[in-house]
Amino acid sequence: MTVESTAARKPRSSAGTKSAASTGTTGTKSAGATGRKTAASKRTGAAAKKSPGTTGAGPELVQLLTPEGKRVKDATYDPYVADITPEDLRGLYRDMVLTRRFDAEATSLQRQGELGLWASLLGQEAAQIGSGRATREDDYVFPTYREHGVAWCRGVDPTNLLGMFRGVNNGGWDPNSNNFHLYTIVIGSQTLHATGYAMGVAKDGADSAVIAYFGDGASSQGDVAESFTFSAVYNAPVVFFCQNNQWAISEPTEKQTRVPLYQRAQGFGFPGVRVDGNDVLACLAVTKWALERARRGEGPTLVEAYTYRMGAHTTSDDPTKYRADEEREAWEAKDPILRLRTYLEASNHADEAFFAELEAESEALGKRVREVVRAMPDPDHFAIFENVYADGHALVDEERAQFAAYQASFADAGEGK
Amino acid sequence: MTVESTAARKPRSSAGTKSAASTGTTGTKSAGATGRKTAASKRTGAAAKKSPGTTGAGPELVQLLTPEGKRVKDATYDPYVADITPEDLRGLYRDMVLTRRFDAEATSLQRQGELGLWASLLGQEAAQIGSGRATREDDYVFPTYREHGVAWCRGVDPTNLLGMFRGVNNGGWDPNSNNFHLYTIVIGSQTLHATGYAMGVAKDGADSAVIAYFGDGASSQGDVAESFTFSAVYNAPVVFFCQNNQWAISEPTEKQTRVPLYQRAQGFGFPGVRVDGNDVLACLAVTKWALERARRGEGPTLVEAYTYRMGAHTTSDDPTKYRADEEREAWEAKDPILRLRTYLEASNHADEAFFAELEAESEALGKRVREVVRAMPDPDHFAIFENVYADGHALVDEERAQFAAYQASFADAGEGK
Amino acid sequence: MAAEKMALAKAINESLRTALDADPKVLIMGEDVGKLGGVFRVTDGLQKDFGEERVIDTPLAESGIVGTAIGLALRGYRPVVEIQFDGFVFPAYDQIVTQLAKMHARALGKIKLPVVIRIPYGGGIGAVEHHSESPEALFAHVAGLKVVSPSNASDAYWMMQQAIQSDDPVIFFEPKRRYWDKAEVNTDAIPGPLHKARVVREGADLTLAAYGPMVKVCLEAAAAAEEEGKSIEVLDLRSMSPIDFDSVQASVEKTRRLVVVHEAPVFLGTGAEIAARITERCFYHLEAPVLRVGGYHAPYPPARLEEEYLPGLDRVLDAVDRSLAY
Amino acid sequence: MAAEKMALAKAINESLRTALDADPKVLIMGEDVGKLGGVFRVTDGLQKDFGEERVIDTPLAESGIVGTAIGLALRGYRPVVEIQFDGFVFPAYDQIVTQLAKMHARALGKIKLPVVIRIPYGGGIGAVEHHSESPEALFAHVAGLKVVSPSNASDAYWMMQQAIQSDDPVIFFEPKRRYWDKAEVNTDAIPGPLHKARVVREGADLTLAAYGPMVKVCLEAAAAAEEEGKSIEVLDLRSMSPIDFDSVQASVEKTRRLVVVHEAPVFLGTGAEIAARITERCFYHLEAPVLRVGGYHAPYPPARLEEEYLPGLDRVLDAVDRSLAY
Ligand SMILES: Cc1ncc(C[n+]2csc(CCOP(=O)(O)OP(=O)(O)O)c2C)c(N)n1
Ligand SMILES: Cc1ncc(C[n+]2csc(CCOP(=O)(O)OP(=O)(O)O)c2C)c(N)n1
Ligand SMILES: [Mg+2]
Ligand SMILES: [Mg+2]
Repeated sequence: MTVESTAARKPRSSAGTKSAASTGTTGTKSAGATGRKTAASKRTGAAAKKSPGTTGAGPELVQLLTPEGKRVKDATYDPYVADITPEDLRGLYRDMVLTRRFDAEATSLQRQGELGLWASLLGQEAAQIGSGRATREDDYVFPTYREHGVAWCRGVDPTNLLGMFRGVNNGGWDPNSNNFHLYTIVIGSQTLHATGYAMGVAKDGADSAVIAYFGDGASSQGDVAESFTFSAVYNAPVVFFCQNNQWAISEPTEKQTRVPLYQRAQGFGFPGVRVDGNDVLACLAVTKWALERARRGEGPTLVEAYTYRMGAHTTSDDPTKYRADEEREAWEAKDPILRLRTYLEASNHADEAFFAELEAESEALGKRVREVVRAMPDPDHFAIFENVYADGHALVDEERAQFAAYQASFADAGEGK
Repeated sequence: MTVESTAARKPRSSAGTKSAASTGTTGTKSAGATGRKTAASKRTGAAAKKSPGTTGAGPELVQLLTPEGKRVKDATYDPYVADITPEDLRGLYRDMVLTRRFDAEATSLQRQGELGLWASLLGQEAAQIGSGRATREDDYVFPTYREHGVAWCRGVDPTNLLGMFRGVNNGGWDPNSNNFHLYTIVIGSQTLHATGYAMGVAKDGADSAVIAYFGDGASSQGDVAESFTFSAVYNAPVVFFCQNNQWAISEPTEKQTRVPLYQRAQGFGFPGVRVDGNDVLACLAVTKWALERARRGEGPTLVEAYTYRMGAHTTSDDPTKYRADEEREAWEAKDPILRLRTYLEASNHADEAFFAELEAESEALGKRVREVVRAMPDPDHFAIFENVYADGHALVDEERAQFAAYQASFADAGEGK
Repeated sequence: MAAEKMALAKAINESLRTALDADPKVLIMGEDVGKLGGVFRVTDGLQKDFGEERVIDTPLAESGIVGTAIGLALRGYRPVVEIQFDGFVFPAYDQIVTQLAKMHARALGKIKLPVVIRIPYGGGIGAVEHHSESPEALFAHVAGLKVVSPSNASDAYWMMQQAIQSDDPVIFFEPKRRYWDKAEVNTDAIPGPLHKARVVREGADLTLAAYGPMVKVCLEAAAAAEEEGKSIEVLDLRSMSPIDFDSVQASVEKTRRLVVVHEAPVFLGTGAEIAARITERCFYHLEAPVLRVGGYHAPYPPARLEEEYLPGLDRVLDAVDRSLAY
Repeated sequence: MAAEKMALAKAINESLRTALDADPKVLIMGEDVGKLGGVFRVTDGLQKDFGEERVIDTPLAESGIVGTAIGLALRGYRPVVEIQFDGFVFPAYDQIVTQLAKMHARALGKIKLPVVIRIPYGGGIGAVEHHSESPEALFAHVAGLKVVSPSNASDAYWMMQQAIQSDDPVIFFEPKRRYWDKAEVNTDAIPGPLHKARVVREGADLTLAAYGPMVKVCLEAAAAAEEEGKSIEVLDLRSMSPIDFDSVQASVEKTRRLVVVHEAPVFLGTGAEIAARITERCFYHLEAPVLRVGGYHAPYPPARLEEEYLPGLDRVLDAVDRSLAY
């Protein structure tokens, strides 16, 4: 059943709106009376199209590893992982496990009061590690606030990601040291930064590519559409990587679109593809393909990674208010880590020792994260006034001085006693 | 030649950017050195698509009357004009002629200093009359600032349109008396108002439809994309009518999109169709089709009327700065009025008397417009403070009183002397 | 219901419920306002009781939310829009400033725009960036909008009723850190005018003027000052557009000293206008310049610094002392 | 080039040309800035000379323009963005306020955002709606932005040079009705600091402070007042963020009276902040309250009313008289 057809069948009635034209001050004329039917009322029109639904994994889903861990062939995308070694595969597995471990640690640190908030990526490890590992060192990444796995691939120290969630800074790492931009909270806005950056890459004559992450909810923002327009018109080397994790806080994807999101790209003149976001191999292959299109000067691509947010939106969220446990359970069967593990084991690419070692590494990572976070100092009070401007500003100077005097007055008062 | 392929072939070089990483403070690493080629570098990807160009009239253009005035068949859209009578055709012709006459009068009134500005619709008469005549009385229209022909179809007194161009008001007619909203200048914003209005129509259970006009330039605005999303998700009975007149002031459509605009709709889950915007019959048929889809609860449609702005953007604009005369000449051969006249004459649907009478009516209209405009009084000074709020506002009251006192001080001073 | 003690968030919920019940044209729109009941649960249970056609989960696009609300208002509806947090209103700013605010005037009064935009605002809840801002001055400067903020549950209930009944667009700033503060709400009371300030504590030596979350801080400061023998009057402004200057003037003519307190940055904050206008109105009454306590000219800082950034008891008392020292 | 008389628009054009020549990272972006040279011809000829890669006609989407300019700045470019008219900056407001203004602080200084946003602003040209507004307060209130406006061709040239060289985002308001006013521009001069006010006429009895288009009106008012024996000092503020309060204070300590003039609405306009702060700084010097002359709390009116709406000679003189009457 397609969403479009459901929508089309929806009757024009208004639950709770008892009287159509009762109290409004403007424009409420009862127009129905003048309606007339035309000869062609059953026609749906030449340009109308049948679309696959937004909810299921239709035939359009690129998959290289089934949920059961079976490797399946794909003539288009296999070449992008043709040279992958067992070591590479173990590397991807390790990335996912460590990312999940880090994420779990952050969640528990939030519960312990060490972080004010955490946005878990649980369930999205394959989408992030697959795409993140597809990037080249000189590529540039523009994340949302949930790309902990991508940050990992870029070599960002995971503890750097915790500052803003602890409330000691608003990001604060150097985006240029790993070509990984700051987390961006205002939904969709980073897609334009990525596009502009990519325009700059093209101007420089470099063959780097840029990748912008965003969510299914973000796809509705005007900024995202504008980034599609700009990147298409300037043929910018940018990959739009949409993690459709089925939910924007409490709203299912149907509240954002009635056709699959990857199709959005076509109308802007560039390709879109939907990939199984819980299949790390497929995410790697499709993202490589898209990044290489960008490098070759073929412009933007939209990749929709079809995945699932296994946890709450953030630690402040309570998903029991809006979704059923069964949904989560169904997705657990498609777990990205389990899937690769099954494949590794079945193909003898990893032995017990590997898994045991990883387990130990994982614990060590958790421990380190815990320790670093607990030791993270509160910022100096004067940090309020730092970096507001690069070249200084008289008002900031004035207020900093007033603040200093005010602070000093407490010291004086204390001394006085 | 497709625009996409042109863009894709564009080399990554930067005219005028002599040194790629010289003076920038951030992020300018010379990345080219780390580039590597992949095995699949010739691949263009499964999802890449061939698109018709944006510039020409491709096979996708719906046309019922050729530029030479020949009636051609179209199985899909003929039914929507099947019952059209010779009188109807003469009516459409009359609408176009009178609209053009009104427009010319306004242009000359601007030259005479009676208007501050005028935005001419010259060349777009068929798109506006065809679509305008497709609307039903209870439908609602959200125009840009150029829909003088649509206003005409809605029964708005054309002199009402001149107030804002004369500078005596910012619109000011009652949108609800003809279901024709005020002209909107902030590009694209009215598409959301139309969508919201249509959501309301659906809530009321009415079978009216809503039509939102916008331009090729406007298609880039985030608001337009958001209106596509909202209308699709709520299945709102709205028709998006884009007059692609090839120019957004000085920018050709290629600066807004690299594929035809009607294709934009698909990615949002509703149909898009391109119609010959200089063919009044085709515009009538296609718009009727789209409005009836809306009435039947099938949701939004995008209609791209492929037309041409024969004149300047506004009377302030100087198109010789950016476009060649030949382009205009080529489009003159497709003139919407001439085309229908040829057809009317060839099929003996109109005689000399009709044309002569129309000529006289036309002159009378011009005269009336001239007289009304010249007699239009300047607004009362206190109008500044009127209608800022519906329920009043203390600050407005205070400032109005101060203004009155200040005005009175001149009178006093005058009396004193 | 009559009189009942309830939290500020609950009072707004009740007020919305009352409005939905009373007028079929009232709609609730926003991100997550449906099943979830909003991230602060202000719309909790409303979709369940009034259905998806009246309590509408929207796509994630603020310009779209406000833009379609305008269209719904043109059709005769009365949308109450939720913006999830203060820092996320800006994508809708164009629709608010160029369309919502001006359309009534553009139509020479022939159409009305009864749209309420609810914005949980202000800091003090330890949130991440964009979740703690106070952008009210950016709306109050714009003609065509009305801007209000309740400081307590009772006002929250009644001001929301009045905002929804208003035929003008109202930007309704909700002091999010006071959502859980309880107060008596009498739903049978007859409320005063929406834009009138209220003396919430009488005093003789100095006037503290505030609104929204800072009223409580000012009341605490006044209580502390009393122990030092200073008699402080506290004025809850309630409305930032229009501002009830008459009430401020009356108070200042009595106390001769004024300190304005808000969380928003001082520079071009509402306190600037109050200082300018009251100085003009009370030039010969003022014993001290109008002082202002507010945020600094800096982005809202990370949570661990917000206590330093936000006006608190000590900073208010410091300004009181400075004023009294003149 | 050295010293030459030129129109303000031409001075900006020359300044952009100089910057494009000097630094390959400088880009010009906006709607119609290429072949057309902008609707006011401020970028005339630049695309012809520097190519489409440096002088970029953008899609019609202001948020996209500013958002991609931010990305280009992150890549090391220095974009100079044109917003076609004041009233069309609002679709970009979110990118300006939540991203451009805050990104340097968000990164703890590790990245810089050298983006200039040029906005032709103000009224007096008989235009239709949205083409005559003065929204500078809506930017000056926001930390992280610098906001300036030249009043004459020479400042236009030099302030644009300095704005482009600044590593901070600068909102550059161009007084569109002065575009055709000519003045001497010496391109070899050494300019003063970007954010410093300048005394453009000395006087003893009262200070008129203004910026952009209103400086000329104030100078005319001062000349008219002189004939009545009043000695008026005129201060060209030049910068609205930061405001050079030291210079205003110095002038007011001398004249003891201040009137601030701008086209923007008075309510929460920059004059409010100046009045509040100068009253605090000069409480014992002021003989009269700081008075303000500006637009009303109403949408910018249709052209045939703008003369009544805008501060003109008579309204400024009226305020001067009122101040002197204290
Ligand atoms: C402009 C804006 N509006 C609202 C929000 C509040 N908000 C934060 S996350 C979120 C949902 C995002 O959903 P999606 O894009 O699917 O990303 P996900 O969180 O699922 O990864 C919302 C509404 C915001 N951050 N920015
Ligand atoms: C938000 C906004 N930005 C810029 C402008 C200035 N402007 C007025 S018309 C126009 C071009 C519009 O082109 P298009 O949408 O194709 O409509 P057309 O004028 O061709 O009918 C521009 C840039 C505006 N009115 N609104
Ligand atoms: Mg999501
Ligand atoms: Mg156009």
